[in-house]
Amino acid sequence: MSGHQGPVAELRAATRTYPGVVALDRVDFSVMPGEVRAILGKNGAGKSTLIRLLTGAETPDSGDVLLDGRPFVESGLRRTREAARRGLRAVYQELSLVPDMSIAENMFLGDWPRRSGMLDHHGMAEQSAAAMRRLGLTLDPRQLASTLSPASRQMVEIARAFLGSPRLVILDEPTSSLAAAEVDQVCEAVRNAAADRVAILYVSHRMNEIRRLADSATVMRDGRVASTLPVAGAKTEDIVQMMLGGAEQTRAPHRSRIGKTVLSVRGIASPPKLAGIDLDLHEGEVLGIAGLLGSGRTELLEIIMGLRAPTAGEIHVGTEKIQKPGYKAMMRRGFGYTPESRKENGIVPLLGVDENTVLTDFGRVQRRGILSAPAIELATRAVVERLHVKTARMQTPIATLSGGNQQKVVIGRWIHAQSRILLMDEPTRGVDVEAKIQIYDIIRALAAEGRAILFVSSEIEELDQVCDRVLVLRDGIMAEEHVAPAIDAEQLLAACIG
Amino acid sequence: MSASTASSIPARRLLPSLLGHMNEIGLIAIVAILYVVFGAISPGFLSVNNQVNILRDGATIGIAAWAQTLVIVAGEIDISVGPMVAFISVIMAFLLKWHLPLPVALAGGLVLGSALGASAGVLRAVFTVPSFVATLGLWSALRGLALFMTNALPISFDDNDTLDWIGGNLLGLPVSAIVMFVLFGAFVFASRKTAFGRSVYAVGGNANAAHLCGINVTRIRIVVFAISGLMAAITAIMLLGRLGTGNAGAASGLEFDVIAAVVVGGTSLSGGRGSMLGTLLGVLTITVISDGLVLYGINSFVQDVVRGVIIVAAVLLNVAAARRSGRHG
Amino acid sequence: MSASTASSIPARRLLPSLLGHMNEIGLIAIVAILYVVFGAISPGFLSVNNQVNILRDGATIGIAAWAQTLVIVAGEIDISVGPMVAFISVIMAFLLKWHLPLPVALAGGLVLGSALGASAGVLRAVFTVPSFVATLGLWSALRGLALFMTNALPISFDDNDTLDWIGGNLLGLPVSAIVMFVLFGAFVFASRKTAFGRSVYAVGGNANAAHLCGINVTRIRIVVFAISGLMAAITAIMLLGRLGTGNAGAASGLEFDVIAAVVVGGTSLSGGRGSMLGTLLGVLTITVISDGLVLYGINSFVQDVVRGVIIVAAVLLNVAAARRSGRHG
Amino acid sequence: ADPVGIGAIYLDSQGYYAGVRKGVQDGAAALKRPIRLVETTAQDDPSKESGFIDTLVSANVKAILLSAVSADGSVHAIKRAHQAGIPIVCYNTCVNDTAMKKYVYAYVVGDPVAFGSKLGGAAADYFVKAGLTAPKLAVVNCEFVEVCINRRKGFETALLARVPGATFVDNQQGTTVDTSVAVAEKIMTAHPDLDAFFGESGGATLGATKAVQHAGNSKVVVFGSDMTSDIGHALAAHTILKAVVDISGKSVGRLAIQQAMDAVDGKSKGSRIVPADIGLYTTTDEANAWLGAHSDGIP
Ligand SMILES: Nc1ncnc2c1ncn2[C@@H]1O[C@H](COP(=O)(O)OP(=O)(O)OP(=O)(O)O)[C@@H](O)[C@H]1O
Ligand SMILES: Nc1ncnc2c1ncn2[C@@H]1O[C@H](COP(=O)(O)OP(=O)(O)OP(=O)(O)O)[C@@H](O)[C@H]1O
Ligand SMILES: [Mg+2]
Ligand SMILES: [Mg+2]
Repeated sequence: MSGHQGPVAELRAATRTYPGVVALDRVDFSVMPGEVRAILGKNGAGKSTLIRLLTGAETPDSGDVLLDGRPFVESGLRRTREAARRGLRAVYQELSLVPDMSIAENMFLGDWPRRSGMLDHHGMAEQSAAAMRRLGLTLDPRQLASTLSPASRQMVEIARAFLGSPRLVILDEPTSSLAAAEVDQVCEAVRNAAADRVAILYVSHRMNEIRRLADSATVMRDGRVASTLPVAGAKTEDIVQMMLGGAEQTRAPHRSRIGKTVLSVRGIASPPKLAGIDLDLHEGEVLGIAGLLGSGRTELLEIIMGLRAPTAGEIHVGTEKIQKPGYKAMMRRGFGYTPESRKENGIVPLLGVDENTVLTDFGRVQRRGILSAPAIELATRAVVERLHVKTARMQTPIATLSGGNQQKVVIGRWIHAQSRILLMDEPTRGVDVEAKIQIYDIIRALAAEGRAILFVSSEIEELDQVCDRVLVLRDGIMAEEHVAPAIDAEQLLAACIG
Repeated sequence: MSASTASSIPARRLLPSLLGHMNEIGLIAIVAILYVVFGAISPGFLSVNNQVNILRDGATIGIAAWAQTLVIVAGEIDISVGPMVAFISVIMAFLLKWHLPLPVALAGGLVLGSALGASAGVLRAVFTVPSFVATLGLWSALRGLALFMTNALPISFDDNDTLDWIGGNLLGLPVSAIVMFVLFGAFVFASRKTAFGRSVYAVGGNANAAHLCGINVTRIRIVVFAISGLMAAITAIMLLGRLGTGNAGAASGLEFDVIAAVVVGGTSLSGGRGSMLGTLLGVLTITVISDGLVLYGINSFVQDVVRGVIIVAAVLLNVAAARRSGRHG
Repeated sequence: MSASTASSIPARRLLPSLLGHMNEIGLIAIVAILYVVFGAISPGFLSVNNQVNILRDGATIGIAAWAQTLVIVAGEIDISVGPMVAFISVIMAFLLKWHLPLPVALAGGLVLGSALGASAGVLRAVFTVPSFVATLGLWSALRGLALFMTNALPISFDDNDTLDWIGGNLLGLPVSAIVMFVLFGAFVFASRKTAFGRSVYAVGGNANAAHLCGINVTRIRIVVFAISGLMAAITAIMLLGRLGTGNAGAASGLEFDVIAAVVVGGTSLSGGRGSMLGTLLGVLTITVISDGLVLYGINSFVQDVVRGVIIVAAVLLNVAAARRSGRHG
Repeated sequence: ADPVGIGAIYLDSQGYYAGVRKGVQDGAAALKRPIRLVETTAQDDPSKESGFIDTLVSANVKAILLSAVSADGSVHAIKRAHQAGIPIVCYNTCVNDTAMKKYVYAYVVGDPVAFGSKLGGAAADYFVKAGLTAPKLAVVNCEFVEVCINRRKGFETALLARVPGATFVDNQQGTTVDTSVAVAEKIMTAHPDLDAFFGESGGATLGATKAVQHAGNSKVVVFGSDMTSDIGHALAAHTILKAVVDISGKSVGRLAIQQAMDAVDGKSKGSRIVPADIGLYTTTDEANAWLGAHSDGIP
C-alpha cells in the first residue's frame, strides 16, 4: 500500500466529449479511503463516464486523472490494467461477463492466477467460491456465465469487485436487477469493505439504498458536479431537486376503477421454481408480483406469454381457455410483454425510435401494403409525446437514448399495438428517478384506460406506488396478497423472505 | 472499441443527413477516382462500348448482390451463389434441350432456385445449422451435381430468340443491366418500405427483440435465403442469354465477388446494418476494377494483386470516413 | 433465442461433464459411422497405408485449422489460408533455389507468414476493417503475386535431405502428421492453460468486457492472425517437403476445408465458443470423407455432392445433440 | 477373378477430360477384362494431385493414369507411386524428361508445342490469304497450367515464322466460358484494331467466338483449341472461328488405358512416348465430319 494520505482517486478539470455530447465538463472529483460516496444524477448525467475515466477505460480529452495522487503511467488500452494493478475494481453498468466462460474464469478475467506458468483452474474455482460465499452465493464456479440469470450475473460481477485487496471499488448501478435480500448482502459487503478503509463509489437510482450506505453524495447534472454533500443531513427531496435542476416532480395519480377479469391462471407449475400458481388480473388493475431473486417471476410471465411450456396448469383469457399457447397467439389476444433485459431482448439498437416503436404492428402504419413514412412518424410521435420520450428525432437510433427513454419506447410499442394486457418484467431497471416516476404515471394512465397490467419488480418500494394489489411469490406459490392502500414495503419484504 | 473517439462535434449538427451517408459518399469518391485513373491509363475505358460492358458485368454480380445484402443484413451469409447460378443454368439448358417451352424452362429454374435457397434457410432457421455451413453444403453439392450431370461439357439447345434478346441490348443498354436496375428499385423499395424489409433489419439487429415484437424470425430467415436463390436463378437466366449454353463451370468464385461487393458497400457482416445503395456502389467498384485492369492489359496475375489491394483500400477509406462522421463500428 | 428455450435444466446438473462434451461425442459417433461405412464399401480404406494417408492429408488441413479455431473463437475469420500457403511455399522455394541454407529459408518463410498474418490483424484491430475483407484482400493479392512471380511454373531447387525427411515418414507416421499432433498439443495447452488462450475466448465472447478487464484486445487480435499466418507457413513447409517444389497453384480452396473443419467441429462463427478437440474431430471428418469417397471410386463430381451433404448432416446431428444436452445456439 | 484396380486422375473439370474419361471407360470395356476404375480430379492443384496419388497407392491400384499438373511439381508424388511399385501412365501432360525416364511407364501425348504450332500454321495460312502482313492478335489463355504456355509458344513460333509482322497485343486469362467472354469483350474494347484471337483452351475459344459474335459486324477471327459440339458448330459456320486444333480426348483415354494394362501385364516397351494424334480442323466440312463422329457431344 502506498503511504499516500490524500484522496484514493481524483479528477481535475476532466472533460470528455462524445460526438454531439459533452459527457463531462471540467469536473473536479475526489474520494478518500474508507469513504462510501454515492454518485447521483439522471440518466445521461455523466456518472458512467466519470467512472470510465477513473478506471482507465477511457481517457479524458483534457484534465487529469490521479490514483493515490499519481497520474496514470500508461496510455490508451493499457490503462485499465494499470488501474487494476493499483487496486481499482469496478462493476460496470453494462454486463461485463464473457458468456461462454465459467464463473471462475470470469472472476479473474484478464488477470488469471497462474501456477508454474499454467492457469490455476483449481485455485481460481476455490477463490471464486469463497468470494461468492461472502455475498451469500452458492453457485458452482465451473458453471458458464451464459446459464446464469441476469441477477446472478450481477452478483457474480459484484463478487469479482471485492476479490483480493482493492483500494477503490466502483459499483455502477450494482443492484439494478437485484431483489431486496441480495441488496442487503451487497450493502453488507460495502460496509465491511469501507471498514477496511477501502473507498467505495456507488452509483444508484435507488434513494433508500444510498441513505443506508453512503457517507456523502455527489450529485451530477448535465456533465457537471452540481454539488457534493454529506448524506446524513440532506433531505431526499433536496437531492432529487438538485438532480433534476429545478424541474417539477409529479406524483403517481389515483387508483382506477377495477373491471372484469381478463386473465386467470390456475395451478401453473414448472419445477423446480413454480409449484402451482393461481392469479387473477382485472381490467384497469395494476397487479404487482414481488419475490426474491430467482423466485420464478420471469418464468411465470414467460409461461403466460407462451414462451415456455408449464408442466401443469391452465390459463384463461377472459372466458376462453388457452388450448395451444404461443407467443404470437397471445399477442393477437391483446397481450404485450416487456422483457427483463432491455439490451438483450428489448431494443433493436441500430434501428430508430420510430421503427422500434412500430415493430409490434406494421399493419397500422401501412397504406396498401406499403409502409408509409408519414404514418410511422405520426404513430411514433403519438407514443413519444404521450410517454415523454426524449429524442432529437424519431429516426434517432434507439441505442443512443438513455436507458429510461429506451424503456419508454419498449413500453410504447405495446401502446402502438393497442395491447389490452401488459406484462412488464422489471420495467424500471436502470432508470433514473425522474423517468421512474414518469413510468409509474404511464402505467397508472394505461390502467385508467382499462388496460390490465402485471408488474414485476424487485424494487419493493415502487410496488406500493403503482400497484392496486401485490402478490408475493414464495416457494413456488402465491404466498400472500397485499391490497392497496395497505401495501407496506417492509411487510412485503418480510413476506418475500418468508 | 469505445476508446479514443470523438472529434467533429459541430459538423454533426450541421449536416446530419449528409454525414449519415458518409459511407455512400466515400464510395462515390472511390468510384470517381477509379474512373479518372483508368480513364487516363486504360485505352478505351471511357468508350460507350466499355461502359455498356461494365454494366453487363455488373449485372452478373449485382442481381445476386441485392439479395446477398438482405441475407447479410439479416445476420446470415450465403456462399452458395456461384454454384447455384451454374447449376440452375444447367438445369434450364437441359429443359430447353428437351424442347420444353422457354417460359416453362425459366419458371422451372426460378422455382428451383427459390426452393434450394429456402432449403438452406430451413436448415438455418429451423435446425439452427449456421448459414455458412448450410450454404457451404449447397456450394459443394450443386457444383458437383452440375458437373456430374453435364460431364463438364456445355449443354446446348435450339436457338431461342427470346434468350438471345435477353443476352442482347435494348436501347443501347444490356437487357441484363436493365433487369439489374429494375430489381435494384424493387429491393430498395422492399428494404425500406415494406414490413418484410424492415423485419429483416430487425432480425439482423436483435433477433430476440424481433421475436418478442411478434416478428416471425424463422419465416424471415427462410424467405431471405429463398430470395437469394431466386436472384441466383435470375442471374442464371442472364448467363444463359449471354452464353447460349448451360455451363457447369460457370460463375466460379462469383460468391466472393458478390460478398466483397456487399461488404465494400458498407454492410456489416454482423448484421442489422447495410444499404442497397452502398451495395450498388460496391458492385460498381468491383466491376470497374476488374474491367479497368483488363483493359490496362497488365498481367492477369497482377490484376489479382491490385484487386486485393483496392478492395482493402476501399473499405479502409470507408471505415475512416464513417469514423470521422462519428459513426462507430 | 430466449424464447421457448430451456427445458431440461435438471439433466444438466446430473451429467454436466459428459453433456458439456455432447458436441465431441456426437462427432466421434459420426467419425465412427464413416469408418464403418467406408470400411465396408471402399476397398483398402482400412489398410494401415491408407490410415497413414488420412493422417498426412489431415495435417494439411489440421495445422491451419488449429490456428483458424483461435481466429474464429476470437470472433474473426481468416480466408487467406490457401493462397498464404502457396505464396510462402513459393518464397521458400525461391530462397532455396538461390542456395540459401535451409534453416534460413524456412525461418524466412515463417517470419513472412507471421508478418502477413499480423498485417491482416492490424487492419482488423487498429483500422477496424472487417477481417473477412482484410483476408479477402490477402487471398486475392497473395495468389496473384505467387502466380506472377512464378509464371505459374513450379520453382525447383536442389534436392535437400532434410526437406525430403519432412515429406517422409518417421516410425511409420508421416512427419507432417507428427508435427500436426505436436502443434495440436501446444494449441490445446495454449487455449486452456494460458492467459493468452483464455483472453482469445474472452475477446470473442465479449470484447468490451475483455477490454474493461485490462485485456489488450488489439494485441490479441493481431496475435491470432499472426499465428494463423505462422501455421500457414508451417503448412507450406510440409507442402514443400511433400512436393519438392514451390507451387503457386497449390492449396487451392484450402480455406474452405479449414473453415469447414472448424465449424463442423462445433466452433461458433460468432465467436467465444469452440474447442480444439472439436476441430481435431472436424478435420478427421472432412479428411475421412474425402479419402473414403476417392477410394470408393465414385465419379469425382459426385464426390463433391456427397461431401456437401455429409458436412451439413454432420453439423445437423451435432446441433441436435447439443440441443438435447440443453445447450443452445 | 478380382477386378484390376486402375487409378485415373483428371487434370481439372474442363469438358476435355470428359472425353478422356469416356475413352478410358470405353477402352477398359473393350479390353474385356474386369477393371475397377478409381477416378478423381486434381483441380489443377499439385497438392491435391499428390494427396490423390497417395490415396490410390493405398487403394492397391495396379496402375495410375494421370495428366500431371506440373512438370516439376508433380515429380515427388509420382516418385512415391513408383517406389510403391505402381506403374504410372501419363497422358496429355507429364513430368520433366529426367523424372519421366525414371518413374513413368508411358506418356500418351500430342506435344503441346506441336499442337500450338499446327494452329499457328493455320493462322498464318489465313493471314497470308487475307493479305494481312501485320495482323494484331490477342490471346485468351489458360496459362495457370504449363501446357497452355507451351501451346502459345508453338503458336507464336509457327505464326511469326511465316508472318513476321504479326504482333501479340494482349494476353489475358479466361478459361470458363463466362469469364472468357467478358475478357474477350474487354480486349476488343481496348484494341479496336484487333484482327484475331487465339484461344488456348476450349473455354477460351468459345468465349472469344461469343464475344466477337456479340460485337456484331466485326472482322475479328478466332483460332482455337479443343473441339466440343459448340466449337464444332461455330467452326462449321466458319464466319468467326476459322481453325481449331484438337487432340481427341477419347483417343487419348483409350491409348492411356491400353498402356496401363500393358504395364499391369508387365510388358516391356521400346519408346516411352506414345503419340496421340493432333487434329487440325479448318473447314466447314471437317467440322461437320467431327460433329458426325461425336454425336454424343463428348470430345
Ligand atoms: N460511447 C459513447 N458514445 C457516444 N456517446 C456516449 C457514449 N457513452 C456515453 N455517451 C453519452 O454521454 C452522456 C453521459 O453518459 P453516461 O453513460 O456517463 O451517463 P450516466 O449518468 O451513467 O447515465 P445512466 O444513469 O443512464 O447510466 C450521455 O449523453 C450519453 O449518451
Ligand atoms: N441455470 C439456468 N440455465 C438456464 N436459464 C436460466 C438459469 N437460471 C435462470 N435462467 C433463466 O433466466 C431467466 C431469469 O432468471 P431468474 O432466476 O432471474 O428468473 P426467475 O426464476 O423468473 O426469478 P425472478 O423472480 O428473479 O424473475 C429465466 O428465464 C430463467 O429461466
Ligand atoms: Mg451509467
Ligand atoms: Mg427475473
